[in-house]
Amino acid sequence: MKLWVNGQAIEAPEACSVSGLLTHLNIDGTVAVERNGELVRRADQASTRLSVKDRLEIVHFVGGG
Amino acid sequence: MKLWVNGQAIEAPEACSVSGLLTHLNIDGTVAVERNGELVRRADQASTRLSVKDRLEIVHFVGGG
Amino acid sequence: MKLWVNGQAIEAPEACSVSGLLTHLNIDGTVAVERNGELVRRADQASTRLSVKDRLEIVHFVGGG
Amino acid sequence: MKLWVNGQAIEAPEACSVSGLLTHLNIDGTVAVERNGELVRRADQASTRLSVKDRLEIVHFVGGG
Amino acid sequence: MEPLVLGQHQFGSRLLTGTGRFSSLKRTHEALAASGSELCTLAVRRIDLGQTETSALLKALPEGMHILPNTAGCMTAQEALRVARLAREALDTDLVKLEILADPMTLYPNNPETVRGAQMLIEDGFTVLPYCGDDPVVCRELAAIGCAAVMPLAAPIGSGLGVVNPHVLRLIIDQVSVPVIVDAGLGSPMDACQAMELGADAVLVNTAIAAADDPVAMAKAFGLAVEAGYLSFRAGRIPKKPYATASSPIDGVVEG
Amino acid sequence: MEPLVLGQHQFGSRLLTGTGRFSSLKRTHEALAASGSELCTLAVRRIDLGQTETSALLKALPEGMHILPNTAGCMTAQEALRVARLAREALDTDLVKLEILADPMTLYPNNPETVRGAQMLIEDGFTVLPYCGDDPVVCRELAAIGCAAVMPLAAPIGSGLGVVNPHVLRLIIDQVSVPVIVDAGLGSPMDACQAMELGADAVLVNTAIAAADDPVAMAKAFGLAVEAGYLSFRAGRIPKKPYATASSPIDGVVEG
Amino acid sequence: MEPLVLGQHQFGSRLLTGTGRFSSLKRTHEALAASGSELCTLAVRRIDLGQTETSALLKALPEGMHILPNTAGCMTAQEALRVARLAREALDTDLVKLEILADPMTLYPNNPETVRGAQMLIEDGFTVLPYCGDDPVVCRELAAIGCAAVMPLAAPIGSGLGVVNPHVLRLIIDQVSVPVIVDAGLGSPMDACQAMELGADAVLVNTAIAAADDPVAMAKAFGLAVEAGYLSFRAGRIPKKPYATASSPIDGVVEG
Amino acid sequence: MEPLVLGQHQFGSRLLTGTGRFSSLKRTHEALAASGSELCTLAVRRIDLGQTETSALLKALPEGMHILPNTAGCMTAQEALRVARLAREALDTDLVKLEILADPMTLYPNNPETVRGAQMLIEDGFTVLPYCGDDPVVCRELAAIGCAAVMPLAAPIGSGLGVVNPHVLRLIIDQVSVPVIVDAGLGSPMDACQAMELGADAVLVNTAIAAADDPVAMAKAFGLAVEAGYLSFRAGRIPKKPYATASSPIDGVVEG
Repeated sequence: MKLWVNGQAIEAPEACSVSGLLTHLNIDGTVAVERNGELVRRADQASTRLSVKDRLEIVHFVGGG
Repeated sequence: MKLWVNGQAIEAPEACSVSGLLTHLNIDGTVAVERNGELVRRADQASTRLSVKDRLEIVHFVGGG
Repeated sequence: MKLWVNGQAIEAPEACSVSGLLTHLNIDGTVAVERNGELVRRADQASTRLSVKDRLEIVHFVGGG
Repeated sequence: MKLWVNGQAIEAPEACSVSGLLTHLNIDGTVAVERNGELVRRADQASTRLSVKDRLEIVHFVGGG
Repeated sequence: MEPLVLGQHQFGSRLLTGTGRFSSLKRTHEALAASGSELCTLAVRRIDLGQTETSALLKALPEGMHILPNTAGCMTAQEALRVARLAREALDTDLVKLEILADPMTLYPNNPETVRGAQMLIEDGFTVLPYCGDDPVVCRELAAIGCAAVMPLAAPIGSGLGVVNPHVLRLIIDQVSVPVIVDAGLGSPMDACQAMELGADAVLVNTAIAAADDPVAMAKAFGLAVEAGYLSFRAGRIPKKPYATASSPIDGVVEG
Repeated sequence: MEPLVLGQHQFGSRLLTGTGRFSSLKRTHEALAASGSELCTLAVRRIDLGQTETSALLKALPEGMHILPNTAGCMTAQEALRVARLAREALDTDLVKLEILADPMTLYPNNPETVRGAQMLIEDGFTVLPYCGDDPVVCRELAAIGCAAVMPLAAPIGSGLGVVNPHVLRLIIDQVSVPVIVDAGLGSPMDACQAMELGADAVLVNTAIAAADDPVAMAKAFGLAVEAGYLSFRAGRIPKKPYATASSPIDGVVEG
Repeated sequence: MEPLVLGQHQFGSRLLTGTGRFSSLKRTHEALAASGSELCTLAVRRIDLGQTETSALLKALPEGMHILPNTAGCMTAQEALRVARLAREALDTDLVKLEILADPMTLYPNNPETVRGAQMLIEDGFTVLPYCGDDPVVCRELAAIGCAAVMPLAAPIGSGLGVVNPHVLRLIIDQVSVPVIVDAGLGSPMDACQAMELGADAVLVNTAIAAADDPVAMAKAFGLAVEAGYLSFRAGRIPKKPYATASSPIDGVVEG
Repeated sequence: MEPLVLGQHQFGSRLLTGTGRFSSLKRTHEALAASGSELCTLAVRRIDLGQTETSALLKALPEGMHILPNTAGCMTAQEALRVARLAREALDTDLVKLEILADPMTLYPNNPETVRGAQMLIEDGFTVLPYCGDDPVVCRELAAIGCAAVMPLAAPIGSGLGVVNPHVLRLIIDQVSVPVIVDAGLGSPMDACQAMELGADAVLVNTAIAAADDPVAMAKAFGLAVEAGYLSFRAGRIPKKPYATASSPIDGVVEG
């Protein structure tokens, strides 16, 4: 199914969870995820199913002052 | 009648106007007057009748930075 | 005759005076003259005769701080 | 005999040496001595005999910047 | 000097003067006259009942002096509006120096309340000159909402410390489209000259004149220094260099 | 302003000007006239043979300008004496700015050689104004041997850094009995104003005027700033305080 | 040194470090280790899809380093809240450096929006360290609403100008009850030492370390300078005096 | 840090300490130990006859401390030679801090007499460290005649003003081939750090430690600050810029 991740359109497995999406995208470091503007708690990443056209923000940490 | 002028209680002639009050108080320089929190325009000073217990503020100009 | 003026060799009329040299060189502004390391007073410029190989310094005034 | 030490007149044993004077004055720390304006080397303190009215400077070290 | 333009008003001098803390009205008059200033601030205060003469200061001002009433003493936008209206009614001027302080100890301006006050006074028709912190964001906002100038402080009021932060003052001057009038904290004519050399459009001086040993001479000195700084900024100063450069020619020196 | 007294000479302006580095004689004339200066420095140089006009600069000076020849380019007292005598003979003045530099890179004065030179020139009858380091001991010695003034540097020649060490300048002013003329390194009118506010008797400015984008306006600005600083020093400035003091009255504010 | 207390957290070092602008993760690691810092800032950014390693920086931090995520890039309180929540979820920390800038050119903080943001984050349970202007009124307000510290700027971010306004910084330190952490604009260890000698509780340094020629040596130097300034402020420095006082005894000098 | 090399001697610390003005020998010991200094100055004075203990200070110095006797109190080169010889004889060291002052009020060095004294002491076999003015010409001359270092002042002795003229100090450091030890006038660790960041090889501190409220903590702070400044100078600081530069990345911000 089609999702928007960080402003880009991608294809993901149907009905995958947030955790599934991270695995699908090969992301395994320390990240945080927003779905449609709402924070997804880490404890809920496995149980949160995604729907077509969900907008996701996946962030990590970079150097800053 | 009793009026409050600049926080002080004073006696003024019954039903005197703002202009009358200024004359009564021997004030004749450049001043401005508020009556019960409302500015009294200069043009209206002669016609504005005061009532008992009116609160008046009479200000002038002093040195300032 | 040959003279050294400001480090340059020049030809001047035989036995000319300092004044004569200045005229010869078309110099007529405010200047001062040294002859062989000695200041020539202005009053003495007309009477001071030059000799062959005299070293002269002729200075004027330029912008400075 | 009378000596001048650091500007003061004192009495010292006749013909005593510089070392003797230091002992006489109970001085045993790190000091240096001048006799009549001349430095007395430490090696020479024992052998240097003093004479009447010799002027001595005895210095030590104090706090300074 | 080009005239200083504040809203609909123009002034020949770029030195604004305060009238507080002088030892007498005579001194006030003489000092203001010596300064060449054409615009001076006044404070609005309750008449002391029984006082025979009111606003004697107004009569003591030099001829041709214009008046800039301030809102000193106000801690809120609402109070400032009230005081500004009283001043406008009495003096027939739309000019007002908006001054809303945060506390009586530091006398620092309350910037957010000053922005609110400026909006209220502008809507009410005033030509607003707000005293404010030396904060470029605040100054930009005050200009954007329609103030006729901004008046950032050089240093705390009355401190005489001069321009304690020339970097931020330059930044403000670069970023703000309306005139910048440096207010508060100037201690001597050199400070005023510096502010003008940084590109300020004018300065406002009170304590440094009024509390000087000789206010009249000091007022004249400030007037000269402001003009010097105005000219200097426009004349393009030389750059600063860590090493020396000769001013007399290097060649042509007399030789032996 | 009281006149500046240098030996037997008196001057109405306390701004001395240099004449080097101007782009034209016309500019020199205009700038010096605008400055109000009454005393300007010149350098002595060999005539370039074949040059048609000599000392054209002299004719370009504003009316009433007095001349202070310098010994720029000299590295020894003996050379300075020689150059000073040439200048005196040509110009009929006993005034001389004694300048003996230590090296062509820093253009720092050679203080011990300057003291020697000053002694020689004073014995030869000159009114000597020595350019020197900002060293109170050197300045005291120069005054003690009979110099008509001392001319400590503000900063390296032509650097435009301003008064880099106000503490020592004040110390010099406190300790020296003859006039102190701050020379070299001033960059803008504010710097001149500062030097005068520290108590200097005069300043000498060259590069900061001549190399400004608009030398004429800058010259006028320096003239004003020097007068401002002169007046300010004598008018007794307010002390600097770390905290604020109100300029408007605290009492009598309008109340609700 | 006593520990630095920020809300429920304590830190042995009073040097906070930034992690931006380093040339490599290896350099980041080495410099942070050399600095002795125990708390470093990070920024929150979108993952670049296709990027193999995420948050590699986290693994590069020295052991024992705590993390202070920032809200850099946010222009509103709402955005800052959102970014802070993302950081908290990922990092299990309630600490956040609140940074809301007014514009991308000056990088000045938007003070009113920062106050709003601080209120929202505090209500949401964060330990908030707000980057703010050097405005005592703003700093007092931020402390009053419950910020765990205030972080006034020394100078514009990355400028390296040092403490451009020591007077106002001292005023803030005097008036604010929570720790004052000087943030932004420090250029060298001397600047950090100055901030601490003024009484700051800590400093945050990024560009001055990361962009130095040798970031590791510079990081160590900042660590030493912060400790020096901390000790110095508490050790009670000598007053400044315009004149000299001998350090060696005046009496007892050898005589002829 | 590389060792500080003074003639044939090497020292691990770049902080030289003075021993005057401490309240007790115990304090002297503790402070010098805390400073990490390996070289301290002493003054030579007449013994007070009847005094039981002489040179008690020597026993109070921390282990490993080397001694630098000074010639404080001398007004001529001849006196300085005499005092230096006394010190050498007693202490078995060729090191001497040459100090010839011009007057008891300013405590400014007499530079020409210092040059003469340095020549005499060098000929007599001393390793000479002369205290001198911040004059590049004098410093170059002292280095040229064979001094092992030059010790220009930061400010008047005991004033605590710090480096009042950083421009000339940098000039001296650029031009002098021997070590530059900044002596006199430093007020706080920040000043020492600044001197080292300007490129000084070492600093000498007395009053700022001895007269601090807590000399031991202050001594430690100076030791740290000197090392910080040493490292910083070599680590290549960032340039100063009038405008801001972001330390967090500009791209990749979370979007709505």
